[in-house]
Amino acid sequence: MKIKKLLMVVMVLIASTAVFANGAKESGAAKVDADGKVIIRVGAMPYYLSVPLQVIMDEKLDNKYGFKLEVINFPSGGPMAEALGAGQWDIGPIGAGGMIAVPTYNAKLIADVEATMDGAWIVARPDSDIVKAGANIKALPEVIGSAETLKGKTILGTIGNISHYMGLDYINQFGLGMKDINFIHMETAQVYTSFLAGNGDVACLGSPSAALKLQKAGYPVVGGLKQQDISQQDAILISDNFYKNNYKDAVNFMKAWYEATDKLNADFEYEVAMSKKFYQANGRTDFTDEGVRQESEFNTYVDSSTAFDKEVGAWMTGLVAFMVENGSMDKEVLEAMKTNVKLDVVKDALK
Amino acid sequence: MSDRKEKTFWAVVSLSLLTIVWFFASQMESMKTLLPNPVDVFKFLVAGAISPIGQHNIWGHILWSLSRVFVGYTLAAVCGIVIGSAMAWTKVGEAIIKPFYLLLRPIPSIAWIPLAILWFGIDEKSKYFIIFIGTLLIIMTNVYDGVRSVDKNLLGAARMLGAKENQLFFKVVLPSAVPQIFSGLQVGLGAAWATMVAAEMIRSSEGAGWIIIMGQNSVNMVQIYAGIILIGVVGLFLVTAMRFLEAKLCAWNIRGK
Amino acid sequence: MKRLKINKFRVISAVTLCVFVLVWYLVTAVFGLFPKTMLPSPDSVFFSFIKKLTSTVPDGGTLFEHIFASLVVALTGYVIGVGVGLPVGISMAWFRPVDHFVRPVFDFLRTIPGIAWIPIFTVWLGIGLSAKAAIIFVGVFVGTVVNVYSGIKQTNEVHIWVAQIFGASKIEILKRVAIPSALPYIFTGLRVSLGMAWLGLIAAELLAAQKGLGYMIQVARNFGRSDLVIVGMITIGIMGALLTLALEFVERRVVKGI
Amino acid sequence: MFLKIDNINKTFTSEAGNNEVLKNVHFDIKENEFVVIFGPGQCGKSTLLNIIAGLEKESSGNVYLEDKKVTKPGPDRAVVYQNILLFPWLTVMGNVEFGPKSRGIKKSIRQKDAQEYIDLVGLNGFEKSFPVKLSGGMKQRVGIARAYCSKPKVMLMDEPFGALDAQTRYLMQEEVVRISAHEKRTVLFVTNNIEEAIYLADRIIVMTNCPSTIQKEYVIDLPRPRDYTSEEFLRLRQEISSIVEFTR
Repeated sequence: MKIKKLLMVVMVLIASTAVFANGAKESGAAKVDADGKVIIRVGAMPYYLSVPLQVIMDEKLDNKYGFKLEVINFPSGGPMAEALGAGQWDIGPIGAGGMIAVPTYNAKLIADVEATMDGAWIVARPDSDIVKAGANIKALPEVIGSAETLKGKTILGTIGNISHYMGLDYINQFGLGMKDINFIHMETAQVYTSFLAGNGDVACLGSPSAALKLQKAGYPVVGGLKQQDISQQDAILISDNFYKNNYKDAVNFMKAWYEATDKLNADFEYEVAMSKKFYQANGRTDFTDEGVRQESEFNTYVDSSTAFDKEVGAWMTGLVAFMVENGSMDKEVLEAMKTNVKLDVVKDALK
Repeated sequence: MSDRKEKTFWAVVSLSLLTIVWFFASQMESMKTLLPNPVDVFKFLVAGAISPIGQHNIWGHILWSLSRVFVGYTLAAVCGIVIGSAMAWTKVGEAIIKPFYLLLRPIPSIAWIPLAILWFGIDEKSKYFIIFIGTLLIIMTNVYDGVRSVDKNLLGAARMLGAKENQLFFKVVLPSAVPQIFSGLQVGLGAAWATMVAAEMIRSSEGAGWIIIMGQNSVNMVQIYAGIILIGVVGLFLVTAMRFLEAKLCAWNIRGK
Repeated sequence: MKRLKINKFRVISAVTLCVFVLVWYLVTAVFGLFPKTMLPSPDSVFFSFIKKLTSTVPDGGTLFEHIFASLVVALTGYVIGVGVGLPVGISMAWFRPVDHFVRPVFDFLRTIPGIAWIPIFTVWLGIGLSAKAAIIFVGVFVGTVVNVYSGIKQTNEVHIWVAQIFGASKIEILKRVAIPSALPYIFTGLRVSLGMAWLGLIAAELLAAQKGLGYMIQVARNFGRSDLVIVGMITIGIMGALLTLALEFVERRVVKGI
Repeated sequence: MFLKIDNINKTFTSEAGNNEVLKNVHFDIKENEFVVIFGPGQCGKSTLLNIIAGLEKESSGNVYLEDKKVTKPGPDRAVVYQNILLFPWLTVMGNVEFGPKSRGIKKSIRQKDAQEYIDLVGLNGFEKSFPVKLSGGMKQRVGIARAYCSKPKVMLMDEPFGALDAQTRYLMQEEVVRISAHEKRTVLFVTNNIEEAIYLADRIIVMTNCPSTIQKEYVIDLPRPRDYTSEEFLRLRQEISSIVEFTR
């Protein structure tokens, strides 16, 4: 009887360690492919911020700069940040989801993606009193609504991503806080379906394509990152492990990245064509020609000439500071933001 | 044979009746936004059968989903039977496994998504894990009940005929638990197929669940309904195939259909 | 001798749990095989569990508020699901025409998971309690109908013949013979459906939420707080087990004779 | 002495109180003797049989088979139950060869053996069918064939025909006489049917009601095959039933 019991306990021990061990993070330097080129796993999302990757692939810039590009696609920032924590990709452009990757997974922020970015908007119902209240903030003429009309209203958004930041900044403009309104959390796609189906008074939309569609469907834009002068700047993050072990390859990647952004900024039609090609290849069925053209008009990439115009990572740090103040993240996180913004990779890339 | 013919006849009658009701409902003004026209949905499905939605046509999507269900399900079936019987047959096994079982049983498989990503990454492995963990607990329950409800007299008869203690499990307990195990496999398969949609919420660029999620991203109600019908039809097919298999393998069972 | 035996197995269970936590602790805190975010150590999970009892970071609610909100959603869906499932299950098993028409649709809908209904229920029922309860309803309804259907079908023919000889109508036989004899199955159905109600919780809270265990896990995930994710999962596990035990307690009290 | 039942007592203890079933049961059985344990109602006979088979523990006293104490079930004592207890997932052949198979006897030998007993009980041609497809009488024949096939020293038959209809019961009684003539074996046959007892037995042990003990023994030396209507058969039947107190 004794041996049987011992056997059972040992079995449980092995089983549980096996389960944990199986998932151990792949640490160590990046893998190398057949002809000796380093494979760089680049995280991406089928949106504006990742279009330069399509240029790198088409123009074979990865071969030119001595690395092999492998694109790993994500539906949104949340899973993409988690995957960085799990060591699934090395470097890549990410949006608000990056705010947790830098402090929590010790990822490094090395560059900003866009010089100006629009498309993340807040919309309301055309006949609502919010819209009738009109613009009431001198400094922000495009921000519509008022404290009285917004108090107690239902706001749809996703806690933990850009829509949450944008939504709360919007009501802060009128001196309102989380307690004064009814913030309902759901995934981005669900925000869109629920609002269209007549639920909620205001919808905060992080994804540009959904915002564009609602605007075209006649829902007036009452706020947004650009309108509230907190224009989003997605950032290029690099995993702690890749930064330590493959610094040289990161520099090569950034060289290819800037050559791609230079080409995109230089030719508007080329940018529209590349965007459409990238979205189609990654299974998006919801974009329209006109939508992509509008998107390329609003936004411009940071390219080799404008790399150091603005303070790199300023927007991301502002976002994290907001989350700390709002009680969603702890204070030490701010510290990590300061130390993890690294400019050396870009400096070497543009030498 | 007539029973199965009768069943399919009634299935056709009632499902077509449902579609007709759906058709008239979708014409009514008030229901316009709520319900897409079934004709569009079936057109979408037919179109999807030929030209691709995203990277595959619907057969490709179904195959992708079935591949995930197949791997996760077979793993869960094997482990479920082994762990379930260990839990039911040996007192020590029960003492060790039962606490984990009671704690994990009520946890829905979607709750595992965050950990699945962190442990198994974002590709197929994490989907297999989600389907595995969801199905394992269901199969384990049935195996546990099946092994536990073996007729003690049969054990007496086997002992009387000279079977030794260690032979009893494989010679008497397991065979007599087969009907219960099979019903567990059947329910498990239904659950595995349903969990697959959760698994495809992690990150997928193909699969029946992906069609619905993509439909939701672009608020294409026709695509959402098409996805649901696809999952329902394939799910129904899987369960009936399993029932057919059971009738074949459990011919000796009094409960045979 | 009997009393000692039970304790012995309780001890083994306790030992196994401690060994598991020890292995977990060794693998995470001591050897540091896994980064904190990938697999938090048991002590960090425990401390954030204690902290979460009072603090509202990051999702704006304490653990108790989340548990309460989840219970409300799950139990509403459960009550409606059983309330509709019982009559449908009974009539499906007892009246042939109902079986012919309802069963194929039921078998078709059975394999469709709660999540797939999210977009549809959002459009039909909005984003309030009714929509979330509807997601729970789907699972509970299936669980109840399946068990009640097999319960009524198991009624012993002999009892039916005897009742027929005494001139009882089909409805009376149902009331006085079929349902009483199906009671154990009906209770199994109630127990299974309660499990299903709880299993549907996360899907329901994916539709929309301000409070709830599923919501807590989602937000924790967005903030990379895998310790809170594990706290949420363990709480769901414990609450689910408690719910089943509570129902078993009620069942023992009510089903005395059978 | 071949099989010795030495002062067996059995009391079932439960929350509802103690229920004494067997009180100092004491008798011996010679080898290859067909002994019938006869008594009214359902009290103690099956328990005694289960104790001999080793499936039940006696409260006190001992059972010796060839002077060896009996403690747990074994192939030397085969049991045929009233509710037959065939393995539903095994075919007729599978059931009959179960005993030898568990004892690791080579396939060819045990299947030849099993076939012999299947033919003996008249089920030739049904080797491949499942129990669910057989009638009550046929299932009982498989039970008997299965018991014989495990080569027991003692055949313990616990009211094997209790659940059969009258015609099949008479038929099975003749079968048992025919088989036990062919397969010389010690048999302990429990029944509450007086005609069955007289028809089958070399010796009848009559037991009292609860708590049952030995009331009387009768040696039956009528020639075989016995005739239910013969005048000697009816006299014996009258005498035995007069001494047995049937519970009103």
